[in-house]
Amino acid sequence: MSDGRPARRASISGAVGEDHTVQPEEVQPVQLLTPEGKLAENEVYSPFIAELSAEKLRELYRYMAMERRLDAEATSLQRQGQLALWAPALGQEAAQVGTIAAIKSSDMVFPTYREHAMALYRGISPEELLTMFRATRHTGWDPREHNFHVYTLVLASQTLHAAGWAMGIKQDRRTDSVPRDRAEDEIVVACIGDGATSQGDAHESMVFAASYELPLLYFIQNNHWAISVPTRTQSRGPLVNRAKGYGFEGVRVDGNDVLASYAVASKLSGDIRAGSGPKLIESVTYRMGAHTTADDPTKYRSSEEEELWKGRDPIARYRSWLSSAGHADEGFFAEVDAEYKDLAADMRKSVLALEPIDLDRVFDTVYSEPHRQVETEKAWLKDYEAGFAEEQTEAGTAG
Amino acid sequence: MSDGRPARRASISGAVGEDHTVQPEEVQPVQLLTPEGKLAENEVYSPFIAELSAEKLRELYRYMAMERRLDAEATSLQRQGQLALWAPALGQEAAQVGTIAAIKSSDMVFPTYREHAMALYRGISPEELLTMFRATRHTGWDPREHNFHVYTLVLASQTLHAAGWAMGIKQDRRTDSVPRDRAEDEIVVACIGDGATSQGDAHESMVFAASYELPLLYFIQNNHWAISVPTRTQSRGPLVNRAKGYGFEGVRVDGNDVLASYAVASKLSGDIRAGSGPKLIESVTYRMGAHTTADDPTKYRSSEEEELWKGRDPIARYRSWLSSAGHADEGFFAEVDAEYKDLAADMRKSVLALEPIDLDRVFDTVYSEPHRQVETEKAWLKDYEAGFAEEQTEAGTAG
Amino acid sequence: MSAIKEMVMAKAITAALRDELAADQKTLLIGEDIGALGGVFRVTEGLQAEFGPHRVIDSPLAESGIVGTSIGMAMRGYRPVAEIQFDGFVFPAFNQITTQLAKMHNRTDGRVKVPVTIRLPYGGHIGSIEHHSESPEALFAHTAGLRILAPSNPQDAYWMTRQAIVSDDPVIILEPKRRYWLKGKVDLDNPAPDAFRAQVLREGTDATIATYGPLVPVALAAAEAARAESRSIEVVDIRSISPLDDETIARSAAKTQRLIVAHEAPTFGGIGGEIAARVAERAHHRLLAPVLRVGGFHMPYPPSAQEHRYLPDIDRMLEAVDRSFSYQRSA
Amino acid sequence: MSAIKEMVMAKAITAALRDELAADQKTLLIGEDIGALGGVFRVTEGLQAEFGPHRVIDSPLAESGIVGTSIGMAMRGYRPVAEIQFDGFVFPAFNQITTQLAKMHNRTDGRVKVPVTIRLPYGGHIGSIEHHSESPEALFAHTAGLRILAPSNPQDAYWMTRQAIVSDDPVIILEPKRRYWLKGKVDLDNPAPDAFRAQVLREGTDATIATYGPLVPVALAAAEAARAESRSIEVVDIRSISPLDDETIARSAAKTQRLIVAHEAPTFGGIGGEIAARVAERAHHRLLAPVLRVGGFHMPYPPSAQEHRYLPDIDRMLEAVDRSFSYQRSA
Ligand SMILES: Cc1ncc(C[n+]2csc(CCOP(=O)(O)OP(=O)(O)O)c2C)c(N)n1
Ligand SMILES: Cc1ncc(C[n+]2csc(CCOP(=O)(O)OP(=O)(O)O)c2C)c(N)n1
Ligand SMILES: [Mg+2]
Ligand SMILES: [Mg+2]
Repeated sequence: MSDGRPARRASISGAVGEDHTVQPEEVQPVQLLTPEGKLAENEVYSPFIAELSAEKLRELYRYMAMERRLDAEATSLQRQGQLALWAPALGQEAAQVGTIAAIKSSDMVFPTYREHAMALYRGISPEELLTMFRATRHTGWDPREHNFHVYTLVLASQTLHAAGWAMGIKQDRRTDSVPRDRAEDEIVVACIGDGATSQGDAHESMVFAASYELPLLYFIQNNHWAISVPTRTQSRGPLVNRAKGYGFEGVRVDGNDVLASYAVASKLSGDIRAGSGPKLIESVTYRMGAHTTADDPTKYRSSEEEELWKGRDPIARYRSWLSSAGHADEGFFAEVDAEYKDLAADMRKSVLALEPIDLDRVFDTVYSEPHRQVETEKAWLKDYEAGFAEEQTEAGTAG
Repeated sequence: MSDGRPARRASISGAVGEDHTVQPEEVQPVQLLTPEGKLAENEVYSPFIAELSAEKLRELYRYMAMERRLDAEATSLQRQGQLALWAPALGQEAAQVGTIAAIKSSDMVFPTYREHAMALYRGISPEELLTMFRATRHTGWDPREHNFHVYTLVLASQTLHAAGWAMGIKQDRRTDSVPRDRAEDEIVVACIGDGATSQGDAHESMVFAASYELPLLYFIQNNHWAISVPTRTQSRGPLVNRAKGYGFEGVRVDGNDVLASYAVASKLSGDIRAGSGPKLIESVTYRMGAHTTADDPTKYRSSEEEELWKGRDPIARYRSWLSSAGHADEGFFAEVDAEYKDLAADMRKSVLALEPIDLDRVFDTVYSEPHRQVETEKAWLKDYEAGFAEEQTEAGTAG
Repeated sequence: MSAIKEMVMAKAITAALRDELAADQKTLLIGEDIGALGGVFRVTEGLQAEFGPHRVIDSPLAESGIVGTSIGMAMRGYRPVAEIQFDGFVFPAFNQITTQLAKMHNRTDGRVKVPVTIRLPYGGHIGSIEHHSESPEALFAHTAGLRILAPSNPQDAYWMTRQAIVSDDPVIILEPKRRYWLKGKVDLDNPAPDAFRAQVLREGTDATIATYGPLVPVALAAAEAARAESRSIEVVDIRSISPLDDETIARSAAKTQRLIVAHEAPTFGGIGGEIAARVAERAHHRLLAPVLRVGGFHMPYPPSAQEHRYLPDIDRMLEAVDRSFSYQRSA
Repeated sequence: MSAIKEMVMAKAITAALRDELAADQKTLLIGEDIGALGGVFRVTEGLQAEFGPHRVIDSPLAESGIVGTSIGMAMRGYRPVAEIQFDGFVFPAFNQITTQLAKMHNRTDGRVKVPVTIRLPYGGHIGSIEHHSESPEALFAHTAGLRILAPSNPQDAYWMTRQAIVSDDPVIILEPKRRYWLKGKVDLDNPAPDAFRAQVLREGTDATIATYGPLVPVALAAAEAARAESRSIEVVDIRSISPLDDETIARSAAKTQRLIVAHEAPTFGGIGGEIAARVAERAHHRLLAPVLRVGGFHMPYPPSAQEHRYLPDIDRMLEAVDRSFSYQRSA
C-alpha cells in the first residue's frame, strides 16, 4: 500500500484539550452603532433603521432597560433564597430586543432559557418569567398566548420543534388553511446559544430547514461562553459559517448594537417571508454576568475580558446615541427608571406569592386522557396524605 | 411591533415533502480520467498519479474487480437463501479503492457497512466480510489486525469513534507514546454515506474534529441515494460544503474515477499528516445496484438514471485507460478474471461452511469480566437444553 | 352491516393509516423511505401517491429530526405519524421522545398537546442482521407521558393505529415485524376493545400466560400444546404496556393461581418485572407460585443464526409452566 | 497502616479520579466544564491544573460526542471517564451508550474492549429546576453490556470510582447529587467490599428495606424510627444495579420475610420491579407479604417546590413496612 504523498513528517501541534492558537477566520459583524454611540452608514441595513419612529426607538430602549432591571431583581431574589436559580441575560439585551422587535407578533419564537428580554417584549410578565426559576411550576406562561414557546433546557431540542412548526406553516399554506390569527407570510425564530450549536439536534434542524426550505430564522446568541467553555471549543471559525454548510445565508451582527440587531433581523426575516428559505444570524454579544447564580466566572475568565465588555455595554451605547440624536431626553430616562423601580417592587411581591403547583395537577397533566397508573397513584397519594392529616388531628387531640 | 421589511407578500413555493426545483449550487468534482478514459491534466492532483508505478495502477484495478466479483457472488448467495442480506457496493469500487490505496496500512479506517472494496484492500477475506451478512456472527474480522473497524449499522455512530481514535493519536504524540506499529503521522478515515450525513452524530464528530484539530479524513460516498431518498433531501447544496461550516477544507471528487479518488485522498491525507487538522472528501458516485437485496429500486428511480450511470461505470472507464495507456494488456485482464473465478468458488465454499457462533460465546462476551445475571442465565440455558437432550434420548430409547 | 375483511397485519396498518389520512387533513406521515418506496416493510405503500408528498413526507435520514419536527408539527395542530425504520434505530430519537415528547403536555401545564404517533416495527425472528430485531419497550414504558401499544393481530393493529392517531397523547405503537404477514379478520366498522385494556384470549384454569405482540400466537400454541398434557392454560393478551391493565392480568392470575409473563425483550429490567411485582401486590395470597418470566437473555440480540435459542418459544413457555407447578410441590 | 480520611462524597470522587489519573497515563477525563471550572459540582476541581488540559478535557457541548469519542479513545487504549453534567442531559448520548458502548465488546466477539466510565450525577432533592433531578438508571440497566453502580457513601464512592475506571467493561456510576456533601470516612488503603455486591448495612429481623444511592441514609433513618415502634428493620444497600446481587437481597428477604424496595425513580417500570420479581422467584414461600415498592410517581419529575411530596422519605418507607405487615393479618 502506498504511503500517500507528499511524505512530509508529522508536525501536528497541540494536543486535545489545549488552548490552540489558530485564530478563527474573522467575519466582520454588521454594526450600525459604534461603541462610542455614533451611527455608521450601511447600504443594506441602514434603511431599516431610517424608518423607525422615535417612539419605536424609545420602545427598544424601554425593553432593554426592563430586562436589566428584572435581571438585577431576580438575582437578588435568588440570593435571598427565593429562586432556585437565575440565569441572567445581562449584556444580551440589545441582541434580544433588536431581533424580536423586527418580527411580527404572530411569528412563533422558540427560545432556549435566557431570552428574558424577548419574553418581556412578548408581554410575558416578570412573575410568569420567574415561575420556572422559583421551581413552583416548570413553566409560567401560555405559549399560545404570546407566540413564545416555553423555555427548553435540553439544549438545541427546541430547534427541531421550530423546524416542525415551520413545516406546519408550509403545510397550512399548501392546504389554504392558514389560521386566522397568523400572517400569510409567517416565519419562525429558533433561538440557540453558541454552546448548544454543537448538539446534533441543531444540525438536524438545519438539515430539515434546508431540505424543506422552511421559513425559519436561526438566532444564535454567541455570548462567548457556554458556562466555562469558550466559543472556540465549539467552533474554530465563526458560527455564522455553519449556514454555508447547509447552503443558506448567515449574517454576523454586533449583538451589542440594538439597531444592527434590528436591521439584520428585519432584512433576513423579510427575505424569508419572501420565500428564501432559512437564514441564520450569529449575534456576537457577551454574557456579562455569571452563567447562572450557581456559577463562578472568576474560575475561568479574566477580569480584563469582563472589563473590556463592560465598555461595550449595549444599553449605555444605545442610550448615549438616543440622547445625542435627540430621540430621548433625560426626562424619558428618568421616567423609565421610575417605572422599573415600581415594576421591581411589584414583581417581588407577585413572585413571592407564587403558589407551588398542586401535585394533583401534575398527575392530571401527565396525559390528556385518563391513564390507569396515574389514577391509581393519585388516589393512593390522596389516601396516604389524608392518613397523615388524620394522624395529626389525632395527635392534636391526644396532645 | 414592527412587521419587518420589505413587506413583500409571501410567495414561498413548494410544500414540505415535494420535489423542489431549486438546484444545488454546483461544485465541479475533481476528475483526472474522463468518462471516455482519457487523462485530464490537473496541476494539483496529477502529480500524485504521475508517480504511480504500472504495478500499483494494476493493483487498483485488481481490487476493484475483486469487489465486483465478490458482490455478484454475494448477491447470488443471498438469492439462494444463504445470506440474510447483502448490500452491494456495485459502482462504488473506484471511490473506495482509490481512497484506501492513498493512505497507510497503519491508518485506522472506520467504515459504515458498504465499504467492501476497502475491506478487501485491507486483507479481510470474503468469508470474513460475509459473516455478518450470513448472520452467523455480528462481525467477521478482527479490527486490530486490519486497522479496519467492524461495520457499523447505526448510521454515523462510527464517525464519533473515529474522532475519539484521532484524539487518541494526538494524545499518543503528546505523551510520546505512539505505538510501535503506528506511523508518527497517523491519520484516521471516517466513512459515511450521503444519507447518514444528516445524523446528529456526523455533526458532533465534525465539531470535535474541528475543535481539537484532529488528524481525521471524512470520506463521504455520495452515491445519490439513501435507500429510496435522493441526496437532495439531505442537502440542497453539495455535501462538500458542510466542511466550510466547521472551518475546514472539503474537496469534491469524481468517485467513479479511481485516479482522481486516489489523488485527492493522497493530497488531503498528506495535508492532515502535515498538521492541517480535519479534511473532507465528497466522492460523487452512484449505487448501481439495489440498496440491499431486500430493496427494489424500480419503485423510486428511473431506468434512464440507471442507464446514465451504467455509462459511467468506474471499472470500464479505468480498464479502457489502463489498456490504452499501456499499463495492462489483455493477458492481465484475463488473468484477473480467472483469479476471481477461483475466488468466487472458494468464497462460496467457505461462506457455506461458516458456523453460527455458539450462544455460550455470546454470553461470554457481553462483559469482559464476570457478571452475575449472565452467569445465571448461561447456566440456566445449559440445564434447560440438556433437559431436552435427555428427553430426546429417553424418547429415542422408548421408541 | 359491517365490513369484515381478511388482511395481513401490515395491510391492516396501511388501511388504518389511509383511513385516518382521509378522515383528517391534519394527519401526516413522516419517516425514512415511506414515500415512493412505501417503507421498507411496504406498510405505507401507495399512500404518498394517494395523499401527496406533503402528507406522506420522506424525511432526511435523522431520527431525532423526525421526532423533533413531529413535535413541532403537533404543536401547530397536526397529527404526525412518524415511522422509525427499525427498533434498533430509535435510539438517536431517544432524547426527543423522552425529554420532549413525553413531557411537553405536563411541563406546559396541559397547554400544549403533542398528538404524535410513533410507529416502531420491532422484535426478532426475521433472520435479520444486528439492530433489526430488538424489543426496546421497557425503555419507553418507564417514562411517564408516553402510551405504548403492542397489537398482536390485524384487528388490533387496525384499531390501535387509529386510536393512537386520534389520541391527544403521544403513542408508541410496537409493530411486531414477524407478524406483519399474519392474516386475520378486520372488522372495519366495529372497533376492537379499548386499546388500553388487556384481553383474555383463551380461558383456562391451571395457569395464565400473559404476553403481547409477537408472542401472543406462541402463547396460544403453548396453551394448545399444554392441553395435550391436560393442563388448562389461560392466555392474556396484554395489548397495552402503558397504561398497563394490571387489573385484568391480576384477575386472571388470581383465578388460575399461576402466572407466566413472556416477552422477547431481555428479562432483566424488562416490563415483565413490573407486571410480576404488580400482580404479586394484588394477588399475593392467591398465587401458588411466584410470577415467572420468560424473556430474552441479558445479552445484545444475538446473530440471527442463533435467535431460535434466544427467543421465547412454546417450549420455554411450557418449561415455565412446569416450573410454576414445581413450586406447589415444594410448598 | 492505613490512611483513613474524613471526606464528603464529592471529594472522595475527586480523590479517586486523581489517584487513577496518577496511576495510569491512559486515564483521561472528558466532559463539559470539567476543566478550569472543575465541573458544576466541582468534582473535578483542580484536576486540570494538576494533570493538564490534554488529560482533563473540556469538550464541546454535545453528549453524544462525549460518549462517542470516549468509545473511540477507549478503542485506542485509553480509559476515558466521561462526565455527563446532569441526569436529564444524558439522553442525547443514549444512542451511543445503548447501541455502541454497551455492545462493542460483544459484537466484536470480545476483540474490542471499551473501558469507558460514565459519571452521572443523578437524583432529586436539590431544589433545582426541570431535568436536573432525574433517576434514569432503569433505562440503562435493561441494556446488557453496561455495569451500573450507585454509591451511597464516600467510602463506596471512592472505591467504586476506582474500580469502575480499572474495569475493562463500560460502567455508569450514578452519583447521588444530594449526597455530594455527605461526610464519611474513606479508607484509602483498604478497598470497600466488591463494588458489584450488595451489602447489609444494618441487621434486623422483621422486614428488609433494600435501596441504593441517595435513599440509603433515608432507609437507615427509617429503620431507626421503626425501632421506636419495636420493629427491627434490616437495611440492604444494593450498591450495584447491574449486575444485581439478588442473592444478598433475597437472603435478607428470606430471613426477615418481608421486603420493601425503594428508589427515587418512578416505580412503574423501575428497577424495583426487577428486584421484586427476582426475590419472589428465589424466596416466594418465605415471604409473608409481596415485595412492596416505594418510588417516584408515574409523572415527569415535578417542580421542586413539590419534590418533598414526590420523593420517597422515611414516612413513605414506613408506610410500606406497615402495608407489608397488613398482609400478614389478612393471610
Ligand atoms: C443537552 C444539555 N447538556 C447540558 C446542559 C447543561 N447546560 C445548561 S446551559 C449550558 C451552557 C449553554 O451554553 P450556550 O448554548 O452558549 O448558552 P448560554 O448559556 O451562553 O446562553 C450547559 C452546558 C443542558 N442544559 N442540556
Ligand atoms: C440510525 C439509522 N437509521 C436508519 C437506518 C436504516 N438504514 C440503513 S442504510 C440506510 C440508508 C443509508 O444511506 P446512505 O448513508 O446514503 O448510505 P448508502 O446506503 O447509500 O451507502 C438506512 C435509512 C440505520 N441503519 N441507522
Ligand atoms: Mg453561550
Ligand atoms: Mg447513499
